Amino acid sequence: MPHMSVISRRVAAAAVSVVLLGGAAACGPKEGGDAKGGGAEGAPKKGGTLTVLNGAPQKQFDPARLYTSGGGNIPSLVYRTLTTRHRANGAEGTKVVPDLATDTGTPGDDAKTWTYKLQDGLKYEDGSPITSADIKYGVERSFAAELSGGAPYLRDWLIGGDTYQGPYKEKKGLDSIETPDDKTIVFKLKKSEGDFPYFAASTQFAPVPKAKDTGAKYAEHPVSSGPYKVVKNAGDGEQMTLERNPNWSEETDKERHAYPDRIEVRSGLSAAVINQRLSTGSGPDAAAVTTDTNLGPAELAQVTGDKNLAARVGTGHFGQTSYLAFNPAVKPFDDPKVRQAISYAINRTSVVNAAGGSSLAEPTTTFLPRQKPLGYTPYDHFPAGDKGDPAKARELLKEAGHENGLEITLTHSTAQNRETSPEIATAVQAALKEAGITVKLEGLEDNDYDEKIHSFDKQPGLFIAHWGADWPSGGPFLAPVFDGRQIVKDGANFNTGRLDDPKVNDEIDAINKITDHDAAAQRWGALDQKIGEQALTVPLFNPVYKRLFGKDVKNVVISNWTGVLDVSQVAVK
Amino acid sequence: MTGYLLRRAAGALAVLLVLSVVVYATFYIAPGDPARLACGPRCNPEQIAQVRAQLSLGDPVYVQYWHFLQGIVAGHDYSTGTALLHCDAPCFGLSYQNNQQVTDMLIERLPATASLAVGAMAVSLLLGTVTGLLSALRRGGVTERVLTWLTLAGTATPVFISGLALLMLFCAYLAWLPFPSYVPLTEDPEQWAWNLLLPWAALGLLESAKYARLTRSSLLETLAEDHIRTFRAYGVAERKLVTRHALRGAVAPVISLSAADFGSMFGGAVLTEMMFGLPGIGALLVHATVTLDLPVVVAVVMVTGTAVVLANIVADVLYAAADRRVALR
Amino acid sequence: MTAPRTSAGPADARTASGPAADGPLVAVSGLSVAFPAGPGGSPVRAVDGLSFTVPQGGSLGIVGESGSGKSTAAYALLGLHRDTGADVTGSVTVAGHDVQAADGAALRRLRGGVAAMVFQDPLSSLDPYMAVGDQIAEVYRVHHRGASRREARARAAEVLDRVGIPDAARRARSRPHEFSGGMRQRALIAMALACRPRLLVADEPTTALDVTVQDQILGLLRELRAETGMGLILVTHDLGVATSSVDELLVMKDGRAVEHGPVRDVLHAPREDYTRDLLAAVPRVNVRRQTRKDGLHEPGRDDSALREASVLSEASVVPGASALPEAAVLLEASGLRREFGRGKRAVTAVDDVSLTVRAGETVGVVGESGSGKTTLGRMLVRLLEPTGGRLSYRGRDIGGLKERELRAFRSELQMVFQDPVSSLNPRRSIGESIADPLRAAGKLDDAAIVARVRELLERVGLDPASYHRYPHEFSGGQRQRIGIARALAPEPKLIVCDEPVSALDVTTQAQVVRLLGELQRDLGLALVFIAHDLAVVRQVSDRVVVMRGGRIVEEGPADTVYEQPAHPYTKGLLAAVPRLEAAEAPA
Amino acid sequence: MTTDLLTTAEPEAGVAPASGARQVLRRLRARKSALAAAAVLGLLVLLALAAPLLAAIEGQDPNTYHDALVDSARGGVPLGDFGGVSAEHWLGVEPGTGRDLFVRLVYGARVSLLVALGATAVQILIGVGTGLAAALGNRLVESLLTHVTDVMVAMPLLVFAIATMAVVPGDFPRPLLLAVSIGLLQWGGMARLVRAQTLSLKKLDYVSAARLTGASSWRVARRELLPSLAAPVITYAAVLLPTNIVLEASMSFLGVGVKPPTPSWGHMLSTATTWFRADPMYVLLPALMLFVTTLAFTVLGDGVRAALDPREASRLRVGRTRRKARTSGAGGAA
Repeated sequence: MPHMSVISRRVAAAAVSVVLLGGAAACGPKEGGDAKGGGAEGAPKKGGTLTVLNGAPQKQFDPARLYTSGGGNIPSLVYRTLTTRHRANGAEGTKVVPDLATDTGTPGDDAKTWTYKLQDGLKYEDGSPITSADIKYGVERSFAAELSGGAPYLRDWLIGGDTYQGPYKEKKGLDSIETPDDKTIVFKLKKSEGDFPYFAASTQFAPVPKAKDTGAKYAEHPVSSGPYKVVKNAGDGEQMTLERNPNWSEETDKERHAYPDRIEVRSGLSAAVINQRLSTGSGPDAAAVTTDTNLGPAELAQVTGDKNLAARVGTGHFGQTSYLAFNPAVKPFDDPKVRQAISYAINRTSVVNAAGGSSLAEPTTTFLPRQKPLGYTPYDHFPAGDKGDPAKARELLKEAGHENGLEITLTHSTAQNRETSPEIATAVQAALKEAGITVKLEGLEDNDYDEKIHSFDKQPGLFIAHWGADWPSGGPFLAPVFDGRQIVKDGANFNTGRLDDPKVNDEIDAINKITDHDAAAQRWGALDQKIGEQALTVPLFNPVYKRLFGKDVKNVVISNWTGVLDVSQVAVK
Repeated sequence: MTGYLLRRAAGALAVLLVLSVVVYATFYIAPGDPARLACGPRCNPEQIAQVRAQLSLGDPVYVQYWHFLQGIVAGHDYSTGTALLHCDAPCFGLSYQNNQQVTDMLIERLPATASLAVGAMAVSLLLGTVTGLLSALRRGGVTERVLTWLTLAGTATPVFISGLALLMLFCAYLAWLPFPSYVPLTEDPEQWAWNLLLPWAALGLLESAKYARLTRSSLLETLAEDHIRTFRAYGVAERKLVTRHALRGAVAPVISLSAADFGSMFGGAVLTEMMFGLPGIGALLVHATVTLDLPVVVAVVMVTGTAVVLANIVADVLYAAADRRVALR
Repeated sequence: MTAPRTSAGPADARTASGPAADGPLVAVSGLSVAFPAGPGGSPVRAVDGLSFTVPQGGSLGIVGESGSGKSTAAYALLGLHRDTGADVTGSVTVAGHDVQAADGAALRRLRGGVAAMVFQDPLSSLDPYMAVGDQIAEVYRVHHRGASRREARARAAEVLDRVGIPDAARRARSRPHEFSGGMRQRALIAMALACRPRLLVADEPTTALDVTVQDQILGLLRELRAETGMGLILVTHDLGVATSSVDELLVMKDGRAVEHGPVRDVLHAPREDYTRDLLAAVPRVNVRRQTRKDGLHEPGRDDSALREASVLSEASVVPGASALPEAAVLLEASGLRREFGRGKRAVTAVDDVSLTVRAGETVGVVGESGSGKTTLGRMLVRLLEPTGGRLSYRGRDIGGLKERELRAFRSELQMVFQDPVSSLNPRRSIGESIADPLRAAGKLDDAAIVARVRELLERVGLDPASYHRYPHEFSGGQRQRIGIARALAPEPKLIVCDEPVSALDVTTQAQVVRLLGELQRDLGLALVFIAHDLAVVRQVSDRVVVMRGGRIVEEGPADTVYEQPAHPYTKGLLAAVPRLEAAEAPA
Repeated sequence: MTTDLLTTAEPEAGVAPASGARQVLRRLRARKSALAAAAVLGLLVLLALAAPLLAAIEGQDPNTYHDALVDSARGGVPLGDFGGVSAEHWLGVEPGTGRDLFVRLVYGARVSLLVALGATAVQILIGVGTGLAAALGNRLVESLLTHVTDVMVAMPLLVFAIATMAVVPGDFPRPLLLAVSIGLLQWGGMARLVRAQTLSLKKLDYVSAARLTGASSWRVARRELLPSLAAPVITYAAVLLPTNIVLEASMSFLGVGVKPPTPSWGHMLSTATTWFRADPMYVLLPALMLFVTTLAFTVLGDGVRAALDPREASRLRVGRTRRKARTSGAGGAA
C-alpha cells in the first residue's frame, strides 16, 4: 500500500507529533528486518506488565476501520483474523500463516474463489464460540459508511462489493461471501487474486458477533478473539489497558505468545520523549517498547556511542520506497530525455543524508523495495553513481533541446517526515543545479500536498512521493502505481505516471492469478525492471528503522512485514 | 451586579457565536477534504461520497452550521449503524475521524488541561508575586538586579526551550523525576502531582515573569500613593506599610490578570501539552486541526473561548471586588 | 498668642511624648531642603534657610503660592523627607525631639504620637481597602503597643465621634469611599487626634473641599485646639483660611520666609512688598465690583492694595453692561437638562436650567462641586448635547445640531478651561494650538495665520516669539493666557470660562481676571464665568447665577445676590467664605 | 527608580512632562541596560541585513549540502569538534545536511526580525484603528468593535495559524503571511489599550478645545489624539515585539512557520531538540539567538517605557493632576 497506507491516516493523526518532534522519523507500520531475536538475557516467561510508548494514539480501534496490514500490532492482540503474518525475524516474517483458519486458504476457479475452514475450539472473550458467520459479518460491516477507513480491496475484489453499503443499510448481506456451515467461509472474487491470503490477515477479517455490534461505538468495547481484551480505552486511543483474555487458548494460536499479563499503551508522546524514556528505562519504562517510533538521526548518533544502548536497538525494514514522481502530462516531463537527465543528475548521497544518514536510509535505483518477497530485482537503468552524473545529464538535456538549462518546480510536503520533506527536496535541488537545472521548491502543507499529488487534474509535474507495501508482495506495490486501469480521474489517483500500457496491464492480471508467491515475486521483479526503463520515477531510497526497546524486554522480534517490534512476542519477565 | 453579569453573559454568547462562525468559515475554505481524510487512504470516489453523506458534509455550509447550533441547544440523534443514539445537549457532534461524541472526547481531556492550568497558575502566581515583592522591596539592591534579570530571562525563554531543558536535566541527566505521563488526580494524587511537576514548572516559570513584573510595578505604584504617605506619617513601619496597605492594592491587577490568563491557558498551553505529552485539549486541538476534524476543532475553540471569556468576566469582577474604586459597567 | 491654653489634653499622652513641656513646641532653624535633579537638571532647593518657632499650644499658618516650599517645610517637621533622596540641612525640633537626629524608631514614635499630619486630599489619603475605624485603630496601636484591638477600636470610635461623625461606632466600619468628602477629612483629623499629639500639621486640609464644608472643618480645628491645647501648623495657599484659624502667619516665597508675625500685623501692616501684593490680589467677596469710573479707593486697603484694586477694577470694567439690559440676546437656554448614564443609573447633572446671555455682559455661575455648573458650561458651547430643553444662539436652535451642522457656530462660541495642564496639547507648539481654529476655518493663508497668532499672543501679554515653544515651557498663568488666546482666535462672540483661574495662585488669578476684563471691554465679548470661588465671581460678573444640585437656586445682578441673598443656600454659602476682614478689623 | 514618594507635588515647575523625542532619547541613554540591549539589537539587525555579505565573506550559502562533513552512518552527526567548527564553517554545520550553521543563523535572524516587526506593525495598525474607532464611535460602533476585540482575544492563535497556513495559496510569501496572520490574530490587546487611553484622552480639555475649533473628528483624532497615543502604543509595541518573536519561533517549531529550506530559528530548534546530546551546538546556537533577541527586546522595551514616562509607566496622570491643579496650582507664578 501505497504511500498513504500508513502514512496518511496515521500520519495525519500523528503528523503533529511528528512535526513537533521534529525528530525521529515517524510513525507507521514499518516493517522490518533482520533483527536477531534480541533483548535481555534469559528465556522469556509469562507475567509482568508491558508498557507501550507511542507517538500516534490508537484513534481507530474498530476492526472495520483499521488500515493496518497484517492485523496491526496492538489490534492483533485483540483481533484474530483468518490468516496472519508469521511472527519471525526478518524475511521469514513476511510469510503469511493461518490464524483462525486451518490454512492460508484454498484457491479455486483460477484464484477467484477462496475457501477457509475455521479451527476448532475458537472462543470470544465471553466464552461464546467464533463462527464463520461472524467473520462474514465483520467483513460486511467494513462496507458501512459509518465505519470507513479500511483498505479498498474488499470493494474492488468481492463480487458486488462496489455497490454494497454494509449490513446496517442492506440487512441481507453480501452474497459473494458464503458460509455453508459454522466453520466454513467462501469468498467469491471478480477476478483472480493470488494475494488473497495476505489480504485476509487484515482486521476486517476478524470476527464480530452481530449481537454485540454497537456500530460506531464498537471500538469502545470490542469483543476480543485474541490473547488480550480491552479494559480501558481513554483519551481517544491515547491510553489503553489490555489484560489477558482467559478464553483465548494458546493451542489454537501458534503465532502469538502473550507473555505479559498486562499491556499499558501510552501514546501522544513526542519521539524525543519516547526514545529518552526507553533509553533511561526508569520504573515501568524498563519494560517498555514502542511500536511506532524510530530512533531519529540524532538519537542514533548518540546511541551508537553507547554499547549498552546499542544492544537495545532492533533494526527493521519495511517495504517502502521514496522517489521522485513525474507527471508526463506536464512539460517538460513529457520528454523521456528530460526524465532520464534528472535520473542521472540525482545525488543519492545527499538525499540519504537528508533522510537521516546511511543507517536510516539505503539508496535505491529500483522502484520495488530491496526485499525478495516483493520481487526485488536489481537494476540501474540510469547509472548515476553515489553522487550523480551531471555531465551525462547535461548531455541528455542538450539532446532534448535544453542546452541553456532548464527551470522546473519540485513539489514536496512540509511535514517533517524525512520521506517527502523539505530537506530531501533541497538535496534534490542542490544535485540538479550541478546539471544546470534550476529547481524551484513548492512546499505544501501535508493535507494540501496529499490532495494535490493524488488529484488527476492538479497533480504537479515533479514531486517527491513515497509508496509502501500493504503486504509483502509486488502486487499492491506496483499495480496501483502502474496499472492503467487504475488511473482515477475523479478521486485519489496513484498512477501518477499515467502509465496505461496494455502489456503492463495484462502482465499484472496474469501475475495476480499465480498463487505461488515466489513465482509471482519473480514476475513482479521483471515487470518492475521493465517499467523502470520509462523513467516515470526516480527511486531515491528505502528507509531503515531503528527501534529502541527497554532494558528488561526479551524476545524482540521484528519482521520485514511490518518493520516494527512485535508486541505479541515480547516478554518482560 | 446581576444585571452586569447578565449583560456580560450575553456579550460572551455573542462572542462565542461569532467565533464558531469564523471557525466554520475558515475550515470550510481550507483545502483538503475531511470526508477523504475520514474515509481512509485509498477510498474510491463512491466511498468518499458515502462518507460525505454520512458526515452530512454534502449540505451547504450554513445548513451544517445550523445543525451544529441545534446540537448545542437541543442535542441530536445519530446513528451508530446498529442503533439510534442521542447526543445530549450541548452536543458538539461527532468526530469525523472516529465518530466519537466530541463532548465525551472533551470531557476526557479537560482534566489534564485543567490540572496543567491550575498547577502552572499556582506556580507562576506564587513565584511571580514573591519575586515581584522582593524586587520591589529591595529596590536598587543586588537582590533586585538578580531577580529582575531572572524574570526577564523567564519572559525570553519559550516553553519549548525551557521545557526541553527541564526534561533533559531532571529526567535524563539527574533522573530525579519521571518522564511526565499524565495520571488522573482521582487515580493517584501523588503520582498526579509528581508527573505534572515539570509541566507546571515549565509553563509556570514562563508566566511567572509577567506577574513578577506586574507585581513589582504595581507595588511601586501603590507605594507612591497618598494613603501610604498618610500611614508613613503616622509612624507605621515600612514592612507593615507594604503588607497591610500596599499589597492588597498592588495584587489586585495581578489577580485580575491571572484570572484572564487562566482562561487562555485552557487553549493556549498547546506547546506545553505537546512537549510533555499531556493528553489535554490543546493537543487534541492540534491533532484535529491537522486532520480537518471540524467538529472537534469547533468544540475545542468553543470550550477554550468560553474559558477565556468567562475568565475575563471573573477577572473584571475580581478586580472590582479588590478595588472598590472601580465600578462595574 | 491669643489662643486659649487649656490643659485638657490627657496627661498620659504628654508623658509619653517625652521631654520638655516648657521649650517651644516647634523650633526650626536654618532649614533647607533640596531635591535631587532629574536627568540633566540642577538640584531644586525647595526650602532655603527657613527658621521659625511655635510656642507650646501655639498656631502658625504657613502661606505662600505654589512652589513656595510651604508643604516641603511642613513635611520636614515629621522627618518625612528621610530616605527620599532629599537633602535636608538645618535643625528641626518638635516638642524637644531633634527630628534630624532621631533614629528610625524615634522618628516613628514622633510621627503621629507627638506631631500628627492631616493631608490635603482626604480620599486618596485613606487606605481605600480598609474600614476607616480600623485605619485609626492601627495608628493608635502603633503608638500604644499594649493596647488591644478592642481598645484601639473603641478609641477610633471615640475620636470619630469627637470630630462629628454621626453614629461613629457603626460608621467606623465603613470604607473611605462610603464617606462624603467632608466626612473623610473629619476622619483624617480623627486619626490625627487618636494618639493625642501635641502638634497638628495640616497641609491644605480644606483645599479639596467645598466652601461650606471648609468652614465646618476649620471650625472643628479651632474647637479641637481649644479643647486639647495642641499646637497647629496650617499650610495653605488661601489667606482667608489661614487668618481665620491661626495666631501667626509665615509668608513664604521661593523657599524663604518673606514675612512672619501675628496675623493682624501681617494683614494690616505688611512689611514686605510681596505680602502687600499678595493681599491685594485676594478677591473679596464683600467688595463690590468696580466700574471703570468709580472708586479707585477701596476701604480697608492700603496703597498697594489700592494699586492692585485699580488694576482689578480696570479689568472688570464693562461699558455698563448692566446699563444696557436691552443688548441683544446671544445665547438663550430654557429648561436645559442633561443626564448621564441610562436607566436606573441615570444621573441628572443639569436640571431645568434657563439662562440668558446678552452681548457684552458677564454672567457668573457659582456653585459647589457637583452643582452641575461645568456641565452647563459645556452644554452652552455644545461640547455636550443637552438631553432636554432648548438652547438657542441668536435665535437659532443649536441644542440638537449634529457635529457637522455645528461647525458654522463653533467659531462664535468658545471656551477657556480650568486646568492649564490638560487644556493644551503637550505635544504641539502653542502657536499651532492657537492656529487651529484659524486653519479649520480655512480663510487665511499660512503667513496670515502666523501673523494673527503672534498678534493674539501679544494681545494676551505673551512674547509673540514664543509661537514655537511648547506648553511645558510656560507657567500655569501663562498657559491660561495661551488658552485665552486660542479661544479668541476665531473672534468669538461669547466665551465660557470654566473655573479659568481656580488652578492659579492669587496674584496670577488677578492678572488673568484683569486680562479677561480688558478683552471683554475691547472686543465686546459676552462671558459666562463659572467658578466655585464666590469672591472671584463677584469681581467679574454683571449678573450671577447660583447653582445647586443641577438647578439654579438664585439669579440676579451680582450685588443684589451678594448683598441681599434671597435663598438660604446662597446665604449659607456666603457666610462660609473665610474673610480676611475678620482678622483685619482692629481687634 | 528614585521617584520621590512624598514630594512629587511640590517642585513641579520646570520638570517637563515627557515630550519630544530628544528628551526620551536622553533618558533612554541614561539607562545602561537599555543601551546594551539596543546595541545587541543593532548588531542583530546589522547581521540580518548583511546576511548575504557575511555569507560571502565566509564563503558559504544557507542551502548548500556538505555530505563530506557529516558522518552518514551515525545519523549525519557533523564530523569534527563542536559540531564541525572550522575555518570554513565558523559555527559548524547542520547535522544530516552539512549546511553552514552560521549563515543559516544570520539568515534566520532576517526571518525572525522581519516577521516580528511586520506583525507588530500590523498589530499597531489594526489595534490603533479599532481602538480609536471604538473610543470615538457611537454606541453601536463601540459595542461592535469591543465585541470583535473580545473575539480576537478569545481565539486560540495556533489553530488559526495552522488553518491560515493551509488556506492561503502556497506561493504567497511566507514571512509576510506569518507577519500578517500573527498581526491579524493578536491585536486585541493593542485595541483595548488604545481604546482605554483614548477614552481618558478624550476627557482632556485640549481635545474639547480642538472640537471647538470646528475641526472634524478625524482631524481631532489625528492632531490631538494620535500624538499622545504614541507613547503608550510604542511602549506596548515594545512588549509585543519579543512576544511576536517567540510566536514566530513557536509556529516554526510546530511546523507552520516559514517554509523550509528558508532558515528560521524556531524551525532549527524543532529539528535540533533531538540533537541535544549528540550535537549540543546545534541546539544551543538557535536557542541562544532566540533568547538573546527576546531578552534584548524586552530590556529595551522596559527602557523605552521608563524613558517615555519616568513616573508612571503608560498611565495617564489626568485624575491626579487635575486634583492637584485645582488646589496648589501646577505651574509657578505667572
